[in-house]
Amino acid sequence: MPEWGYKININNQIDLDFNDKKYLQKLIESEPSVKSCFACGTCSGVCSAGNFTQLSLRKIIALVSRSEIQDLSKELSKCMLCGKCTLVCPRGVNTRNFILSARKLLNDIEIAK
Amino acid sequence: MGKLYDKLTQDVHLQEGLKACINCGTCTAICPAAEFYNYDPREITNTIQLRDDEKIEELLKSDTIWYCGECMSCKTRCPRENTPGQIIMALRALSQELGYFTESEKGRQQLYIKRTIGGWILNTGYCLYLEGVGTDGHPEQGPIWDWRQKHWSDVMARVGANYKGKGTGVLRKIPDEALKEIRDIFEATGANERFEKIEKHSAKKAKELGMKLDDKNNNEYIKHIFSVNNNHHNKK
Amino acid sequence: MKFDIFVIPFLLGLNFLLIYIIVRFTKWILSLNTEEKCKLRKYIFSFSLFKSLKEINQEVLLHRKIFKTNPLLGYMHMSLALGWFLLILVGNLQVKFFSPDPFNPPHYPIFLKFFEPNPPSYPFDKAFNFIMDLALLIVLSGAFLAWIKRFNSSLFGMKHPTVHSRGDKLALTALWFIFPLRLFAEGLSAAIYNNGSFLTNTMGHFFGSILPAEKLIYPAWWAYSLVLGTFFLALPFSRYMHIPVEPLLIIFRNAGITAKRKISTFAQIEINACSRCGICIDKCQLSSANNVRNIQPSYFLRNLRHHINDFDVIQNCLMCGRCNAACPVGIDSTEIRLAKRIEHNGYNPFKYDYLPSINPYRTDVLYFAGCMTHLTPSVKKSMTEILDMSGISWEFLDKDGTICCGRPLLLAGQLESARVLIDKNTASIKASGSKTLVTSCPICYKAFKEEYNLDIEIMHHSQFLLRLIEEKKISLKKSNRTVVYHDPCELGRNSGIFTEPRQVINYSAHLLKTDYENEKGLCCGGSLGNIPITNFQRKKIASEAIEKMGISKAEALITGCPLCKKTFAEVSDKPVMDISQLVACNLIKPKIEETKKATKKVMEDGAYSRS
Amino acid sequence: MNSEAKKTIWKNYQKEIADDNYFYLRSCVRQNFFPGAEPTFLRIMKEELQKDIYEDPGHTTCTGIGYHTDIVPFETTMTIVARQFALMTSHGYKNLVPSCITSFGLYSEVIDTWNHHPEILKRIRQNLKKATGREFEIPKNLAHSSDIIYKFRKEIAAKAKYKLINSNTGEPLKVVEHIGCHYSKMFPSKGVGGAEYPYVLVGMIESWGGELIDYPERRHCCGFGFRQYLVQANRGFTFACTKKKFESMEPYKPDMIITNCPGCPMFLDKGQYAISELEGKTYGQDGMGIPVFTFEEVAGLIMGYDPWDIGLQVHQISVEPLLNKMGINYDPEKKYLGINGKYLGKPVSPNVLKTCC
Amino acid sequence: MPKKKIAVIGGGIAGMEAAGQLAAMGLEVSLLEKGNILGGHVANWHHLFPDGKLAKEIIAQLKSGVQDKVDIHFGAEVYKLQKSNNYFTLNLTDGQNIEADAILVATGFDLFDASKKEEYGYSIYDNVLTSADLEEKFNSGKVLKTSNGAIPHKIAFIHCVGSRDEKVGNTYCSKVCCITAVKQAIEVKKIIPEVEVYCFYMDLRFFDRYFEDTYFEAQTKYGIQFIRGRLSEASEDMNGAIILKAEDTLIGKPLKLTVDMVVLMVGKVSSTGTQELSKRLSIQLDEDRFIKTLDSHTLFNFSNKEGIFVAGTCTGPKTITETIADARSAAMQAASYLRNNSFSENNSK
Repeated sequence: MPEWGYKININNQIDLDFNDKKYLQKLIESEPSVKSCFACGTCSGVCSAGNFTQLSLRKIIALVSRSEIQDLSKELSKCMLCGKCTLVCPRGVNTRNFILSARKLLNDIEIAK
Repeated sequence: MGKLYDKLTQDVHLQEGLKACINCGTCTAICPAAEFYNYDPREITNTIQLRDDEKIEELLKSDTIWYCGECMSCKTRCPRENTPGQIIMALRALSQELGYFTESEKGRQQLYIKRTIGGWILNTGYCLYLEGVGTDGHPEQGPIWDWRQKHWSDVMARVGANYKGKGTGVLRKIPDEALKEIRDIFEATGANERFEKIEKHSAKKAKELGMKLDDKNNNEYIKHIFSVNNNHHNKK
Repeated sequence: MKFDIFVIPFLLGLNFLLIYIIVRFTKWILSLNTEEKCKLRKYIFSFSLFKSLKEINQEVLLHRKIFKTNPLLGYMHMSLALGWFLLILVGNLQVKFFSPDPFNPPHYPIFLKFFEPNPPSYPFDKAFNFIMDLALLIVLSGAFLAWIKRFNSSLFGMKHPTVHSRGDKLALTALWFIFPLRLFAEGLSAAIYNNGSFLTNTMGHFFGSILPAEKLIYPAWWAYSLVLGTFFLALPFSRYMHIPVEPLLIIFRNAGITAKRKISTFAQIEINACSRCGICIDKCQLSSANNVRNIQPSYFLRNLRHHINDFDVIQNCLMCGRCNAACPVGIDSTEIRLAKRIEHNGYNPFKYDYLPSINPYRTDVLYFAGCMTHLTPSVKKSMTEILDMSGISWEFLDKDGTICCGRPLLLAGQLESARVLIDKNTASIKASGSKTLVTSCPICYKAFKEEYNLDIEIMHHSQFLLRLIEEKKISLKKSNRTVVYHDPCELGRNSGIFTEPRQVINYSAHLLKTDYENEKGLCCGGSLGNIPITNFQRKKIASEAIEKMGISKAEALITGCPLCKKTFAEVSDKPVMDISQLVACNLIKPKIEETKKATKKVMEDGAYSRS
Repeated sequence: MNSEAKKTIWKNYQKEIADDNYFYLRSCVRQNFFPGAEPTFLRIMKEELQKDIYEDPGHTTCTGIGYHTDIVPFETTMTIVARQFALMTSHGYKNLVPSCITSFGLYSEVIDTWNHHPEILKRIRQNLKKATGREFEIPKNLAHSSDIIYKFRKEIAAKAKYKLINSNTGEPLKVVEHIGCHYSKMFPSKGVGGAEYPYVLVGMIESWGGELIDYPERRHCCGFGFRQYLVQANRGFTFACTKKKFESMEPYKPDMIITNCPGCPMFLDKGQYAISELEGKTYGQDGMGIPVFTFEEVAGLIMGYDPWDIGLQVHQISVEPLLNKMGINYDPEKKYLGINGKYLGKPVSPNVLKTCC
Repeated sequence: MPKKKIAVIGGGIAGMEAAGQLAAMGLEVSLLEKGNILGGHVANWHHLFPDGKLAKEIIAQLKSGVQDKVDIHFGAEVYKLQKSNNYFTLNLTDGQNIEADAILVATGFDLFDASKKEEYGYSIYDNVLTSADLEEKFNSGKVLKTSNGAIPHKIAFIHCVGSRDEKVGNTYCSKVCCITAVKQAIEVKKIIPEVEVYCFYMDLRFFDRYFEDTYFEAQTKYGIQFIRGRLSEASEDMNGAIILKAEDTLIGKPLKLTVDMVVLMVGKVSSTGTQELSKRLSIQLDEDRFIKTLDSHTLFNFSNKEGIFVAGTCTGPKTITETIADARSAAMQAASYLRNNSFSENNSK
């Protein structure tokens, strides 16, 4: 039997039927204003960290609202919490509290593992 | 507006493939490559539309443009009559033209394809000619393929093929004059030129990587590009 | 005979209290780390100990601080503390005078009038009785005020007094009754034996005229002893623990022991030293602007004392420090809050390995705009213009993007992560070899001052601008524009920089006074210290501050913090300017070609490009 | 699901298919993997339908796979295509019938490009003339060989010996159809029934007695993706696609799969083996696979041709259970015989996937 | 001087409003409606954005403007027009002839035929509805249920169906679908509070007053999820649930979602009525098949033919408010024209 040399690829697709929504619920409880994000991207535009690396809070919020939390903690760990995004958000989302809660949540999940 | 972009626009595939993208994502939604690779045809289309040469060069040197399977499902759905699949063809053509394809793992595979498919076309007139191509390189062809390889001509004859025969029929010998015409066309229309480019740039890359490469297909470099996979191409 | 059964409650209470305090204090002293211990030892055997004694006298007995802020309240506290102190002190002296034997039981002076109803005359007996009555009167006046305050605190200028727990209420009630009962008992005794002075006698005869004194006197002594006992028993578990702890706090503090970044012994002492007087509640703008009244030190510290970790309370604070400034006991509750946040949020630090190492040109003066300044290009623009005009050699450290100073992370409790950024910046600042670091952001300034150890001069731009003016590097024309200056929390109260900004303003405009200068400065609401606060609440704080400062009289509001500027600008109908803007627009420009040169450099720096 | 509504859509996509005089172009993939399929097709065309269908020994690959692996420039491919057209023209034919879906799509694309860019057509004519001295006409009618079978499905049904019916129960067989992506996804109007609900195979299934199974991933690519299969390192993609399709059709318990593309049946057939080896999963009854057929093979079967004449022995998934269901009489013994009854020996049986006999 | 006559073609809200206004201005108005009820599409709607007012209330209001003031012809279609010096004669299919000094065309729009988006499976998959179907269900007053009688747990609204889509030949935006989707999503949430609602959009176009607030409320109060990606393909699973494939373009990944019910926000297309009539009155259509106006800033009520005025959605998608306003201005233009006001001549030159 020759070596096959490959494995069947995993699906990259966001599967909303499969994703567990409970984390999203938790985050919404800890920072309800995140519900009003309309993905304008102002936060990503102004981001201090974004100056030096790929970091988009807009995208992070999108990922969370699809309950796509895998390797999100890596993304979140890039944030310096400087708070510029909070100041510019046209929908008054309390981004810092969102980030902090998300970090905490993901940290707890990792600990749980 | 940049030089690379201008080069792309000369390619009829781009003219046919890119009208004006509204970033709606219908292409990515049903793109098999987007499902199983870190790949987003919409983003690529948009990148080209932005005419940002820096980003385009990045693309030409990346694995990204080599993920597409050219099933062209994207063409069916686009509300603006774009065809990301054709945009990819233009990018791949340019990447080979400029020798950028050797900068990425997936791009380097072009040499293997050129040597096999390209070789068959020029030597046999068929783009596949599989006698002797065993399950060592194609395990998924399974035990039945081993059986067929073992009894290739017998099975061909049994099911009414005219294997290597004169005249018409399945896998007949294609007459030399026909083959000559094919080669002349290849010479006249730039295929040979592309073949040479693929060889030349691959040789350069093989040297760079310190790998052996000769005109056989069982050398280090060919084996490498045929099998290597850094596993960063899709979600773990 | 010097004993009667009714003193037992008093004795029980007293002994329990003394034992409790001794045990507690020794525990605390033992729990100090070696460094702190030797600090304390050094201090106790030094003259500066007397400073502490003076302070104890001023704060614990006379309540100087409260007097300053609120005389009536001050008097109330003083009368209770001083009066009671006198009763004890004089009572004991008195006993010394007429009873020969050297040892008297502790209850003897307290219930002297019971044991010695009609003593043989002794030196100064009249005087003693008089002083004792006077002291009693003082205490009673305090107690009386305390009653009134309970029922109508607004008379004492307190909008929102602390809502007390049951334990506190019990102790409080006990306290209320102690002195009226003493008066009652001694009064009755005076009614029978005519042994009182101006107060006890008069009151006594009044009681006697309406009550059967003989029948009531013994139960009265019982009652007096009981409430005393009760109060002593309740004290350690109530706010009144602050009475014994405050002197200890003062000594520790003066010995240079602090609560930096963790709930240390000192923090424990501070927590116990809070009297829940509630002064902090009215000072807190979350209370005044948003009716949030469960997070102020009064409650926050009570939580900690009862080991309640309410994270929302810990998080929901502007960290503006107005409570600290007002605290009569001088508790630094923000530091304690920070420690709690670190406990909660200080999990595995982040790497920030994506950050580049910035190597600026070597230069004398290094300018660090800071994240927030990049959001207010006008500040950035003014500073580059001024610095270029001044002709000094300077470099814009974070021109192409800021590595955050780390304070926002620290305020959120992510201390270790903050360190990473601190090291990053330290490296590039050191690389510049500059002698002076100038920043436009008070948040960064405080961070540079307290979290970094850069052995170079660190200045807020207001300080540096003043220097440029005084060294005639730049010259300003004084406009007749009237302005109001707002002290940013991080710059003023939290870093002690009050005068320089005002001096700079005086060079270029007319500065109007407000009721909220210096220490009293208001928070703009933009604070990075408060994490859960909503946008709406921030706006309310900002508008309230604007209104209180009375901007209407002025033509512009000047501040020294880009964050304050941005926050105020959203709600102010008057222009809000950074001090650097004010300077920039009053610069006396040198001759054209020089200006050209200067501006040209600015252009090359691309300083305008992101403006 | 309302199939009546589908019919109205099908009505909008009735392409014209010539009814005789075809110029036939073979498929490289089909010849290599299903060598019995094209002979079967021609046998039906000539013997059963008495059609004139001509093949020129000099026709070659259309370079489709080279083109879609991007080693062959469009210019070259167009000229090679032009040469195929020239052969047709030289024999006086106007109706082109490729056996390969990639070719079919490619011819459609080339013709479409020429319509949009006459200057390219002009240049290609020159290229061809210069290189081969040949001249050509664009086919009047372009139809895939499955279109032809579709056109004559009723005639075939009339002559058929068997139906797509379970002979034991009388129930119609549950048939899944798989259309090659390049059949109508690029040019919906060029395919019978369009891109979303292609009718070309459905028509055969219906008129041959089967019952169509529509399943969520019906439209998904088989996974070939040209370079994605050809290079070993990329095959994880190929079989991920195949797996997705089977996972999606599994609950419907289909009896068979019918395809019109030469490549897809190979991937659906061998793919089931690959998945069974890599992940231990099989999709057919009792550990076997779901048999996969080319439309020619199915047509041949119902005409009553010998399964081994039409080449079903080269399938990895055993076809016998289905043959039995259909009540076809055949000789299992003859499966592994070469010409004049020479026994060739049995293939090894796979580790997981069950094969029969 | 005899009363001037004007014929208003189309009994939708534009026609009714215009007719009412013209009558009020003392003209002799005949209102021609090919159907047998007034109100056009609005008559089929339940609640209206942005304030949830009942459609029937609006119709009642407009009716009061025309009842007994205007001569209304039901089942009346124009099949021929004659013009002799500024005087029109309209031959109706019911044999009558109408004479008029001017004509006001208010023939409205048709809803896009969703089955043209084959990949969405409308009319093929039982649980794929259009926005109009949903309004019908609202009107019926019955509980919202799937084809197999279950209460839906997940519902998806698909924006831009038949709008902004070259494949179906409509390149324009239909204007009202975004806000309608949000309106209906909220209504569904009100009926079934525990239902998960998703909106698939390309851009959200909340251009008008109160629209953005409705959107904000949908997000914050009703927790409706907005996914930026155009639906690419819908397929039915064994249980009749619909599997949706789109890209979440804010993330850049394909997305799969199975829902119990899909609502297609069908766009507005030029009505067949409009297109037929344009031939008969020989007035010009634009590329989008809506009637071409003399210009789009000031002369938007003038057809290319003198004496023929246009109002409402026959000149392109409009909200109800815009339609009413347009109808009023058309009535005013027509009236001033009939008073031999040279306004129209000058401008139409």
